[in-house]
Amino acid sequence: MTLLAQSPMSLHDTYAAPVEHRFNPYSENGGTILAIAGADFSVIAGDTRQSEGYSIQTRYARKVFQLTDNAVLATNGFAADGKNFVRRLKQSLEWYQHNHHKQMGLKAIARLIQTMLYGRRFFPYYVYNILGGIEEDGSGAVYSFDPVGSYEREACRAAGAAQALVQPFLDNQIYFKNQQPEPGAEPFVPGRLPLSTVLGLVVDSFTSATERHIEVGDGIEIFIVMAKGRSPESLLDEKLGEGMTIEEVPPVGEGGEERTFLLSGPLKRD
Amino acid sequence: MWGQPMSAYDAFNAHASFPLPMRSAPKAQPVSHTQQPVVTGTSVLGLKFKGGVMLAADNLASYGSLARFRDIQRLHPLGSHCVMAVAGDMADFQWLKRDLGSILREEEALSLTDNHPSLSAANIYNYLSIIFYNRRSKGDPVWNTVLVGGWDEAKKESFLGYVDLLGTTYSSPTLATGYGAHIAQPLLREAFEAKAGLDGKGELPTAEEAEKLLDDCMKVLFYRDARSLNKYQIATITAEGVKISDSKSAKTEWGFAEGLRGYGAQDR
Amino acid sequence: MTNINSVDIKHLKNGEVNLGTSIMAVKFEGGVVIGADSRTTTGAYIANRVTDKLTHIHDRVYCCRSGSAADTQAVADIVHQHCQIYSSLYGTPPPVATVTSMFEKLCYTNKDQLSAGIIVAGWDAEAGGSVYNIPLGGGMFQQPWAIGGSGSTYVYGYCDATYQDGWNEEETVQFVKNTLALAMSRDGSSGGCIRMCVITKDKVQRHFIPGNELPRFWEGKEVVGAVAGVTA
Amino acid sequence: MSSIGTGYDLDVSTYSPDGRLFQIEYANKAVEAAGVAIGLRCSDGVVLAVERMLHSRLLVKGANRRIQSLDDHIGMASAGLLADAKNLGNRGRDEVHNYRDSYDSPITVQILSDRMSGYVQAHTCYGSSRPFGISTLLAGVDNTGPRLFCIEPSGVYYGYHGAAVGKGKALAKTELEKVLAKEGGVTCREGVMEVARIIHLVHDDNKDKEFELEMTWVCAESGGKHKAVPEDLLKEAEAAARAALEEGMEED
Amino acid sequence: MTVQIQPQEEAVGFDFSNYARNQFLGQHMNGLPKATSTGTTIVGLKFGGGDSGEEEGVCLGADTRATAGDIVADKNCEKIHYLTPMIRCCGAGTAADTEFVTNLISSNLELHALSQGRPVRVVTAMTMLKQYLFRYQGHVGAHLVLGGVDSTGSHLFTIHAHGSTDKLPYVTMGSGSLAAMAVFESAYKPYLKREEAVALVARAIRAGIFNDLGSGSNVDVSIITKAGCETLRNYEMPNERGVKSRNYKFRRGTTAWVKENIRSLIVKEDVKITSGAGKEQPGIEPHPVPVGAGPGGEEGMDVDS
Amino acid sequence: MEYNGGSVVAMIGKDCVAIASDLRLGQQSVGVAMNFDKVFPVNDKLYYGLPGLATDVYTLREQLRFRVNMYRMKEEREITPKTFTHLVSSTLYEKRFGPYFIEPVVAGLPSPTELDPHPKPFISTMDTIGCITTPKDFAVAGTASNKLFGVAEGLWEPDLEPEDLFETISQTLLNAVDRDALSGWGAIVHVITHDKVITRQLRARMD
Repeated sequence: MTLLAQSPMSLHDTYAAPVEHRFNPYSENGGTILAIAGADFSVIAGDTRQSEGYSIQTRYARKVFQLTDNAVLATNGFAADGKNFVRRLKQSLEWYQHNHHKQMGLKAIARLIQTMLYGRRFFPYYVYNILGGIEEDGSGAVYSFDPVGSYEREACRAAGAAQALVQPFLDNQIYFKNQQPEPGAEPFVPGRLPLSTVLGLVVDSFTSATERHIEVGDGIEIFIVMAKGRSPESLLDEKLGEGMTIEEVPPVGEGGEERTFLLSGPLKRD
Repeated sequence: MWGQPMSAYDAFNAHASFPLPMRSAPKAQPVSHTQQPVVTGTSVLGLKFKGGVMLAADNLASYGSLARFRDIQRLHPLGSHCVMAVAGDMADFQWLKRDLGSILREEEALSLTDNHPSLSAANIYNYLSIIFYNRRSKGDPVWNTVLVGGWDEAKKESFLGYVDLLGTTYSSPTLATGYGAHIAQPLLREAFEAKAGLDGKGELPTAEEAEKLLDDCMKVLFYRDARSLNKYQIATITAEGVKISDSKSAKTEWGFAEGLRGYGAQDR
Repeated sequence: MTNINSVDIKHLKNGEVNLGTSIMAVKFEGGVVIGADSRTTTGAYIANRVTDKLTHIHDRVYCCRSGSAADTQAVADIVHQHCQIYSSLYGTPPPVATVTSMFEKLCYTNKDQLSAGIIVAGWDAEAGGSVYNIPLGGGMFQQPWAIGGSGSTYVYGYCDATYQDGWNEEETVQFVKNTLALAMSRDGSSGGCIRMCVITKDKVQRHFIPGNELPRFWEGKEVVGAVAGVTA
Repeated sequence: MSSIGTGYDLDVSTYSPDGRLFQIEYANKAVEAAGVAIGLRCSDGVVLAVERMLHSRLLVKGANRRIQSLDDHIGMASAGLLADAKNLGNRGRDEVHNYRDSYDSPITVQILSDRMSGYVQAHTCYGSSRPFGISTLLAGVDNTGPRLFCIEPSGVYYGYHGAAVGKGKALAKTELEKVLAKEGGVTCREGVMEVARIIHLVHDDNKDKEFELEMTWVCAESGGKHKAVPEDLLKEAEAAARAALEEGMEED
Repeated sequence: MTVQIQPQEEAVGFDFSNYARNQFLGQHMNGLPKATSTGTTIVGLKFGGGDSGEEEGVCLGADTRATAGDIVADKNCEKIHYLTPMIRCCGAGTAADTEFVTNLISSNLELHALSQGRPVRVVTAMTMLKQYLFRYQGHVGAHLVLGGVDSTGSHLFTIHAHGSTDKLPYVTMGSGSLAAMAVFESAYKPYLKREEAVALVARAIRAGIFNDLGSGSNVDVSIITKAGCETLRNYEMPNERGVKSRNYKFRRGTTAWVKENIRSLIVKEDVKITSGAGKEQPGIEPHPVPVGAGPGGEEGMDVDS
Repeated sequence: MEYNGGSVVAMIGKDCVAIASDLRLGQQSVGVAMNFDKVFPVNDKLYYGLPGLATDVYTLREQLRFRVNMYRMKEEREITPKTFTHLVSSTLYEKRFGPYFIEPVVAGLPSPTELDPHPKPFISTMDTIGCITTPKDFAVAGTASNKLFGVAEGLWEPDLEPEDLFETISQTLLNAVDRDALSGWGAIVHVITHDKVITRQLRARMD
């Protein structure tokens, strides 16, 4: 008789070639980001968990960064690349301000990001970027990028670990995809939802992603950039969710025109 | 004016001391770098407490599974208010010590004439993260994971940061590398959150509590990590400066196992 | 430097539990002393820090296991069963040599699928105390003393230099204890506490040395601390 | 200066017929015009001091220091062109770094002096370069004990028990000799008092502007590191120096 | 002497018929589909006896998250499996394997108990499990914590997928085992009281839930003593989802559809009152009986017809 | 799984369940057919969907039809959703080391019995080797499963009436498959209530 009933071992190749210890310069640190544009505001959000494998590295690592008074960048993917990319980008923006005595416009920042990303075409920054802010014409805008710099202006975008979970939900709730308009309703224009609706959707997107994606959770940070002239009253009056706090982010430049707010709150920690 | 036979610099370059030697020039064949660490240290831990921060590391440098050097200090003071705790390749650790030492010495030397503030833990941490990220981008990583702990006298608050061979960085009130991230971190977080609350805004653990917690974690790591040693040190960084303890051992418990027999039905 | 461990890690199946191990058996006048550390690892994680690697096979026969935990347990269980059959069929306890041959047969015929290094030791009426070593390939070697497992590579020199014929029980126990402590302090895959067992005609006596009471040898210099910003 | 106008002083690579390098001598003049710098090798360490002229009332107090650190345990004081001193200091720190990089141990004051003097000398060999307009005191405590060296503009360097360069160095040297004549030498604390006194003594109140006394030391009290002399000790030394001066005047 | 090795051949077995095909497909697509795994924290702890003054017993614990890759496949699954009335088994690893292995062994134990006429021992369950798993050389990916009480006392084992077992007073398994073990190593004492044991087990599971991404949701606990087994399903629920900020009920008619087919399940039969076969009755409409309704009716619906 | 593409979702409502699938049959990235229904009835109030490798869809469907019919003949009663789930599960686990590339979804309304006069609506799903999950809200499977999880987690609300459930499951499926290259090309929804089964073919993007 034999020791083993059958030998599935011979089927599986357990004695594969010796493990080669090649240095892998990339890692994947989980988390999710999204941004939604409104008529005169833009909302950019990210969770605060940074993980590797099955471990939570930290429950609070920022993924969303204020660049100028009217631009906020969310970055996701390999955290070290993200941090260094943002650092380089901020340096460029500072040089621009010194050279031109004004902050770079949103559109120009978007192109700058593309250039910087494509510059590393053959050793890419492993980061997914979403840029949100106010255009020079005062409208809210969202630009999304792939790791090597392909970009596009959109009304909303999700990226990161739970992109697959969040994006179709936003398609449905922001673009009203697959929904028949109510009889006699106005024709639908994307990117015109009221702020309260958008904030509700952002929070629900993240709580849903937290439920179903293991790498999403711990905390949420929502940046809201408001065009000049828009009153923040509606935001400050907003009934915040449980544990949510809101604060105004001080301007990078001289300020006084666009205003940026940071809404932060807890997410599940399991 | 006739041509100079050699430049002023070359003339006095008997021991090629200047300019400082750079990394090897590009070669015909691809440069191969260290592809794995050799003599290694296992996990290190860090924890913020009321008035400072503590780091812990054992004294072992392993060579594969061989416990090769059992008297290695892996906590390294950097200036008066900063310590780094290093896991991973010990050769790279020694290089780091030299490199940071020269930076600090240079800063120290200049501080007499320029009277500028010395490097803070945050400065050193940032410097390390840039070194690590740049080296990983060259495909020649520094095979270390480093915790930097420090006290910022200006802000009156403690500093604790993590950086690894990929240049990945993060901060948290409790940190641990390697097996420590799996074994010690749950205990550290649990105890920290119990005291300071989930948001960490409450009262931080006291120095005594912090040290006891680290002792406990080092004990558990010794129980469960096959590359660890029950001989470790704790560094405490407060406003007063840096204090690195003598090596000590945790009290371990084995008595419950005396009556255990076999792995199944055996009872003899 | 091809092999740090005597047990080749690649030989183990992925994720398998490994008895990194230092094991030992020494013969003396009237019996044998067997001993082992208590560490079981998966990778560098210690899955069990108080393992009992001294496995009862029959009244006066034990084995020390090293290699894959699953393989050695399966083999030991099977031999244990055969020994029970043997003793009930023939009315006498199986001699150590017979038990060893059962181990040898299993280990040799299945050597491609097993990673098991086993030391069999015990006492029987014909031979008195005897020690057999069955290393990885399934060979069988009778020895006055045997060491095995990954930790053993670090203490061959010590054993060669120290071992003498004609020791009594107490001296033999001391030798086993010291050897294992030395192996455990150098081999990361060995550690925990020391379990020993003295097998003679009259008794099977267990000895247990807890991890905090192991014999201590040179462990490197004391590391002293420093205060306030000393850049060494 | 009989040589002026002979044409042999136009560049440093030309000797005069009597074997002199006028440019180097001119450099020495630059040194002599500067505030005095004094180094004293004591039994347990070294002390450096400079008389820092305040050529304008608008200058920030305590700034524009003339003593630099080269390594943890080595300091450098100079008399002459401050800009040249800064350059030489940078070179010194590079040498220190280079030495430690190669040998992983701190450089000795002797070796550093040798390397720096080579650099200074190299600036005396080419027509295109100007010799350093400074005399430099290098002081430190290394594994051979307290050491003090002085590098001249020509690149030559000597070891000293006490050294003074700059304006009034002659008087300072005489005073130093008296101090060093003491049986068993002086300790650093005593040295600080003495050197402060000498600087005040040398300073010509009538001719010169106001000055600040700048002092550093390397001794057990500074942890074997090159550090500024503690504030209180410096004040004490200055007070004592002034008192001694008054006393001296009365005697006169 | 022929050494008989295998106690028995298992009558049932797996069907490898698709194996070669799947390997081929796997090479031509991006890998084979991943099975649901229970990333999992599972633990076991012996308590009672000694100076505790309480009956000795075993306490088992598990989280309730099942994952498929990085997606949570089940937020509240049960990982403490029934083996016999006095034996429970926590499973980690490939979810289907733990489920089926414990089911199979549970059946065999039941048969064993019937044939022996007495409750089975925990070691019997352990031996059956380890022999089964050893036979499949780790390919049946079940990592188990086995605990129970029998005539010889309380017992606790771990069984690894390759078939090795450990006997210990406190054990953990799964991806969160390190976190849970850290809790045990720092707080375990022999002879805990039942209440303390349950609290410690819950704390160990929480360590897994909050530190290991493979574990999550709720804490399940089982306590087995001579008196019987008490299972506390969802003993702690530290991760309930809050209320959503918006309601997502759609207006009816939001979705456009092109074809509809309503199959009524109400079998109607109108009884037509006649005074004679086939005679028309004034005022009564004839109703056809629906075709294809009910069991055995028309199979499927052809949407294209 | 990725060879032919396709996705299925099931949801629980108030005294009703719904199950829906896309209609695409592909050969990797190439679409082949747009009438490949993946949802089949077992009996009046029990449906199941088989997203996965098309050849296994047929094989498994036939095998299940055989086994359900055998069950029906032996037991002389209709199979309940729960029993059917276990039947599917063990059928899959038989091929543990050479699995069918199918992740079945089951949705059914159990009929009232004496023991259980008010049975709850039942849905379940399995992985390729038969690990059962029985959610209280929704079950998803197929190439768009991640997307379905995300949308369903956002859109699903408790206690939806059949018509509302139809809207929710339809919106969930349509928006999820629109973001999946391997699913789509039409969709079909079955809403099962106690007195009728509403089957609707949806208007959907055909790209």
